[in-house]
Amino acid sequence: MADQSNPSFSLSAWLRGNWPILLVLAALALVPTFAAATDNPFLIRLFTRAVIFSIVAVALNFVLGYGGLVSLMHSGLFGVGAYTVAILAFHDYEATKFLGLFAGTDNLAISMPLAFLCAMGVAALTGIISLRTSGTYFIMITLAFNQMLYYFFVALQQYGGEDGLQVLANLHFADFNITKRTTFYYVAVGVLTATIFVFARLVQSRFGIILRATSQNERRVVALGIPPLRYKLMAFAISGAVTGLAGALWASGQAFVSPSDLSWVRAGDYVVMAVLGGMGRVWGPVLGAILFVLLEAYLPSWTQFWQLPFGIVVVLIVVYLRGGLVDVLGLTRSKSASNTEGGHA
Amino acid sequence: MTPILSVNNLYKRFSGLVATNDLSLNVMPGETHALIGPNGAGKTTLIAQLQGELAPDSGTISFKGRDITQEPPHRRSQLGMARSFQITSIFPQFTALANVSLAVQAQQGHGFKFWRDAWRDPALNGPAMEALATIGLDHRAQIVAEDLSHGERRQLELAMALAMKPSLLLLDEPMAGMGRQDGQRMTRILSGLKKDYAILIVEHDMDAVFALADRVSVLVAGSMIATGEPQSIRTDAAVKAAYLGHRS
Amino acid sequence: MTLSLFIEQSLNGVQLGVQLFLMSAGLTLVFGIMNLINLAHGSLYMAGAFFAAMFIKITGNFLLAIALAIPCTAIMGILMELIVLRRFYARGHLDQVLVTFGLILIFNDLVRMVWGVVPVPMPVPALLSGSVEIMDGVLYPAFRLAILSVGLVVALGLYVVVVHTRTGMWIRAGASNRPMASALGVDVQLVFALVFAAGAALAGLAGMMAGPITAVQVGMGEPILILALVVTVIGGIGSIRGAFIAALMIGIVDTFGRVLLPHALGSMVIFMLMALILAWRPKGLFPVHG
Amino acid sequence: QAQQPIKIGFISTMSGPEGVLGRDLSDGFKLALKHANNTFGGRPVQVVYGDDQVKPDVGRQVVDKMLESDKVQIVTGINFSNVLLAVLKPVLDAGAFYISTNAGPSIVAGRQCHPRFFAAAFQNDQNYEGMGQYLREKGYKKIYLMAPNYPAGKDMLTGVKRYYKGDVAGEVYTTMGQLDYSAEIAQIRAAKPDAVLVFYPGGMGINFVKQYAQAGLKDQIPLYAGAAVVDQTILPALGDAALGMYTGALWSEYLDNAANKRFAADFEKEYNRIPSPYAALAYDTGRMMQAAIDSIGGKIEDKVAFQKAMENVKFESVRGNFKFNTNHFPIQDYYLTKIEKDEKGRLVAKLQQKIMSDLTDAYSGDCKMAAQ
Amino acid sequence: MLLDMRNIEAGYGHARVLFGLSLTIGEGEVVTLIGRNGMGKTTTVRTIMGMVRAERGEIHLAGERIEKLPSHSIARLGLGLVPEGRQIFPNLSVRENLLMAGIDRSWGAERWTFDRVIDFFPRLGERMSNSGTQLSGGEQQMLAIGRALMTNPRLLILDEATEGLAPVIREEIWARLKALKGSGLSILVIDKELEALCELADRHYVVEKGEIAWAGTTAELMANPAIHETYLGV
Ligand SMILES: Nc1ncnc2c1ncn2[C@@H]1O[C@H](COP(=O)(O)OP(=O)(O)OP(=O)(O)O)[C@@H](O)[C@H]1O
Ligand SMILES: Nc1ncnc2c1ncn2[C@@H]1O[C@H](COP(=O)(O)OP(=O)(O)OP(=O)(O)O)[C@@H](O)[C@H]1O
Ligand SMILES: [Mg+2]
Ligand SMILES: [Mg+2]
Repeated sequence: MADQSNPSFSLSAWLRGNWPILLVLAALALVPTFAAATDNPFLIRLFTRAVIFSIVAVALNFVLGYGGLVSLMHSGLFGVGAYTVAILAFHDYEATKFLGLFAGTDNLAISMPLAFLCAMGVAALTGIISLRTSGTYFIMITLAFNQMLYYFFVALQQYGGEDGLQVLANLHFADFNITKRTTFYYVAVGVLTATIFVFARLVQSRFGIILRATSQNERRVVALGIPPLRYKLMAFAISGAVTGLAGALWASGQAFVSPSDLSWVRAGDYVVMAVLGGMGRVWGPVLGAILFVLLEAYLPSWTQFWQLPFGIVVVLIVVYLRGGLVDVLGLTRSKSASNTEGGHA
Repeated sequence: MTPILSVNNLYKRFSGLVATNDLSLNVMPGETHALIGPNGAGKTTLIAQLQGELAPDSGTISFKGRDITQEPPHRRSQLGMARSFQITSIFPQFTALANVSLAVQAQQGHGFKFWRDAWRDPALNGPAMEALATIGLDHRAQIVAEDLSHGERRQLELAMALAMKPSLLLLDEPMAGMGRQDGQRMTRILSGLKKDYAILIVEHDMDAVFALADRVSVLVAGSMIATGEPQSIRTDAAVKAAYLGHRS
Repeated sequence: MTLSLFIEQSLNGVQLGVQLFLMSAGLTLVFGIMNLINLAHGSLYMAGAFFAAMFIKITGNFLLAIALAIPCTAIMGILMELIVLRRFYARGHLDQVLVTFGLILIFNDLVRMVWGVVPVPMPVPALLSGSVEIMDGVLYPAFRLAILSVGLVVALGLYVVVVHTRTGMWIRAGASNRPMASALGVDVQLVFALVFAAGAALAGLAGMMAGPITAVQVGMGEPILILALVVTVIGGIGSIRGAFIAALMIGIVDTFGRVLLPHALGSMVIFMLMALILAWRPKGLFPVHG
Repeated sequence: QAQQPIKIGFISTMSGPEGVLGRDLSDGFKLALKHANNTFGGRPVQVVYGDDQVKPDVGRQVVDKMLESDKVQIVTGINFSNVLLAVLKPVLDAGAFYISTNAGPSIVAGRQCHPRFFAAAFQNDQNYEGMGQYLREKGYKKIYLMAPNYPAGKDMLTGVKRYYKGDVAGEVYTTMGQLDYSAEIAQIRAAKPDAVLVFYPGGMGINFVKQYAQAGLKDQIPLYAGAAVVDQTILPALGDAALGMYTGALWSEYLDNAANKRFAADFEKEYNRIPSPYAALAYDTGRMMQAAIDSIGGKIEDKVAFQKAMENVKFESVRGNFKFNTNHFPIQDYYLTKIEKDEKGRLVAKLQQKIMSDLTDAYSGDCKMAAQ
Repeated sequence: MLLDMRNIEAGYGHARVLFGLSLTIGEGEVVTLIGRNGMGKTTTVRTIMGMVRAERGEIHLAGERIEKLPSHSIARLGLGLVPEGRQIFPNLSVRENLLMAGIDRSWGAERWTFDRVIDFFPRLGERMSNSGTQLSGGEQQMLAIGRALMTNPRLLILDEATEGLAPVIREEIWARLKALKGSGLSILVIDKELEALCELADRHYVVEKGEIAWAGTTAELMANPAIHETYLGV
């Protein structure tokens, strides 16, 4: 996949420092086989959830771990993507027009890019305002925008309000039926792989470096002649767009969306996944998302008081693994190689 | 010859304190202009207004013949103005080399490149290494900036300003925190740069000031009380009393 | 809206604001001033209410119960600081968020184990159960007036301690540069532990005062935490004066927003206010330099 | 030869503030199993419990696991309509039955009714329809309605207005989970209605009723609630603030029938507390499943037979009078209760009178039940 | 002996900076640390203050072992630090920066009080309610010195304390330090103004790569130009 015209990004060099992601992706690819072997098709659904959350966590980490922007509106952006697909499908199913203007569609080849763009638009618009703040103020202003999006969708009675909206249309991607469980799972894993690769390159590009520099010392960036706002805005929009895409996948996979997908608690969960997994690596959040989803799914079946062990696991990880789960693998960026993403040192 | 930088009737007040008081100043191309004055006289405040971080209350600043009073800081840097900070301002988690590369990148002005690996880009690292070498910090290129000693960080600060290849360097106490040896070397480096750059330097190290400056201006309580050749300033009684003391 | 209704609603707004401040006071201390984001602050709030409810059941006396419950929450705070949070002052905000998120889960389940899932009773003390006629035909619950006065006292006390005492300076100095404060002879560890205990006690007190008018149940701390964070941020992190004014502002805007605006807007009004204020002043109303 | 167990997935809210609902629902259901010696139709019953955390997507995932890992045949237990709506499609698509212990959203009663969906408890509007009737009979000219802003809240108030025909002085929707109601209460005082009727389940009910009483309004303007608000899940916490309040009910522990007496007594013995309507309706659901499965000799794999058995189920309901309508929603009676203290000094909802008999829901006409 | 450091090894994380460094400061003595950038002067000072932990070696203050004590206890034993880079508390006003550090005690000499510090730096008096960040660089430096004096130390440690100060002020500070020395205060000073140091100090240590490369009295230093060339590059 490496870009031949540009020999200076070496995929093999990057992978030398990031090999565990290959194992993780390979393991993810084997899930359907394992599920079939153990006659437990639920595993595929569970991992579909983990993979979609991973995409969000990776996208969030781009602004969080590299841009220092703790966003609590990623669940809102996710919801924008999800509702875009669901509302278009709704109008297609009901054969009505959106705002009386244009017809809906059950073709994901149209609605997914739209979800991507809508989320990007919302991220960009809110970013113009929120990115003027920083630190905790940024956390809170994104929380505010998230709540506005949340109540916006709650207020849309036509689309089910608080009860949410079922996707009754048969979704398809152009001429392909991708909503079959295993196919859909591989699609999601494919999107995750592409997301990781794209962000891995982004963070090492000139653009990515400016973003990282801005998070360390914005004043100096300005003095160097770089206007930071537009870089942060671009990063936020990209992150939001990918999150919206994940939301679109979610709506197609679940065939159901509801405002609770936009709740700030879920936004907090994404942050937890990213930090838990490790923000020092582009793919670290994948580990966090998988662990999070597995704990959430299996702990409750062991004990009614499942939040207690969950909480203890989280606390222990933060206390003892400073770089998140990637720390277990000894892969926290060492100081002297901290700006190399492990590609070369 | 027209001045590269000209400041006219600049005013800046902080609640109850006039930090810049009807100040006018010219810097000629290729000139090294030193700005001295007691602590709290308003030197850093002036630099911040020139660079655009602070907005003046009134007055104008023009650079290369163009009124930049309203321009944002990044525009001024793009026009060729570079500043080094009195209180070290670097990117603590990047290596020394990466710090300087970023300055090179800013100067080249292609921030929206999303795909190329910038860490391996010789177009960035080459000039960056050069700037580090000029300052004498090349042997520490791969050290993360927060692990550098105070003096080394000061050197890095300067290397970043140089890497921007500016036409006007605003240096706020570049010698502060540098050891004697390094300070002297810095003086040599700066005098080597003199031909290519116009420099406005704020410095309390009088050896450096008198070795470098073509002209010296003295700022007291926000007002310019004297401007002139180094020699005439050194012997000015008012300046001695307000600033230099007896030893110098 | 008639004049007397307007006055009554304004009073409601102010009262809600002061109550919000009471909830935010501990957070302002620990997060605003000590710079530790403690999401489990809501858990301390919950613990305060549960302790007080328990002691009311045992002693039957509201004041006595509060006097017993405050030290209990303070001790809980100290233990939390000692065992876990102490290691996190020097860490980034994100690590703090994560660890205290874990603590929330732990505390919620512990409370569920001890007290069960059914909300527990917490009656208004008999002395304050009536209403006071504050003007012609306008009755106001006496307990709400009590909350109002406790909140004002706490606001004043906090202001004096933090802004005008040496301990206050030590807290702020320790928070901004811990090694330097230590090198000047301040036992930052001890000061912080005490401040944390005080923050916990204030959180608990807020929970106790809210108990008689709201449900004392598992998870009661989380919605409050969000409001308290909103207050702290609007006011400017670290500013007590800011937090107080922001709390009043939110109380009044929320009260009138709920009765005057269409519902879809009314539920968002606090968040719109916050977004507007931060868009206008990115560091809150009363930014603290630093 | 050992019989294959019948597998049931029981999912409701176990954690968080609403965990009390899941606890009562599952306790009631467990008591029904106990009374059935854990056998339905001669086969052992195996129940898998799950927690939806009031999040539709979590509920969805729990249900997927139950269907696909545990291979359950019946799903039940959900208390919130939005969670129910999120899981319904996968349950029914998988060929399993859904038998609701609690939520009964209107859409499933009407357009989207389904052969394998049964609402054993109620259609949401039913909780309030009787109250509308009562308020009308009582002769109130002007009432004030309040509910949280979500579809169930709207359903409830729709239910009231279907039977109450007088003036509505105010119809106020508040935010879910709202804590402070002083502003709304001041508005009520100013509007001077004859009566106030609210739908505030869970913690919101505690907040509202306490604050209403503290504002001194309780003695001036009577406060009513429909079924599923002021009950044993919050009464202990409410305390005297609730005394004297009238509330609607589809069931009361004071209903005089043998099944109910046995249930109320055994529940108190087993769990050491008075049962709530949640527990009672979940118990009823369990008993109903048992009766239906018994009648087909445990052959639940024959889905058509099981559906017919459910439609015509005969069992002794704790509600006394119970049968299914054509849309698989109940036809049942509606009662009025009053909050008083019992002989042990505990707050209870004492039965006052029957308000309506054979109450059906308003949506059955929209239901075109497809053949299976 | 007031302070006695023996064979100290210390560093940051895995990076060792000091390799068996030893030095002493006598009662009432003024001692300097000199050497090029990055050689370990500041690290030495931080180790004395307990801000960097000594991994090996001993530090004695007036006979008491202090290398394991927490910073604040060491400070309370009478060490006052003017740190490199000023380290003013930005969220405290000038007044508060001074007051927070005040320790009311005396080691024989006259006690420093808030008023005395303000007399010493009148400039600070004029900026009393400014917050730490609203000061000029030099004003911050004055504040850092004043703050250390407020602790009424018996050993004052100045790490580049004259950085960024105007020549007149520097001159005045050297004069004041001389007076303080006269009153019996011990001083450890790091500075680049060698002439001033030679006028003030009794003894000097040259730090090179974490070790003491040369030690001697002022007279010896003056008499040995080779030192300047090798270690200081003058
Ligand atoms: N943000 C501010 N608010 C209020 N006063 C300020 C602010 N910034 C600086 N000052 C004051 O303005 C005056 C000028 O400060 P400035 O930093 O320009 O001095 P300077 O000449 O650079 O001094 P030095 O040589 O000590 O660095 C000082 O007295 C300072 O206290
Ligand atoms: N916080 C730190 N983490 C890691 N290494 C550090 C740190 N601070 C300093 N160092 C390293 O320790 C060595 C000694 O630094 P130190 O600050 O003690 O030197 P110094 O003699 O005071 O120099 P200067 O004259 O520049 O202040 C340097 O190589 C520096 O890079
Ligand atoms: Mg300055
Ligand atoms: Mg140093």
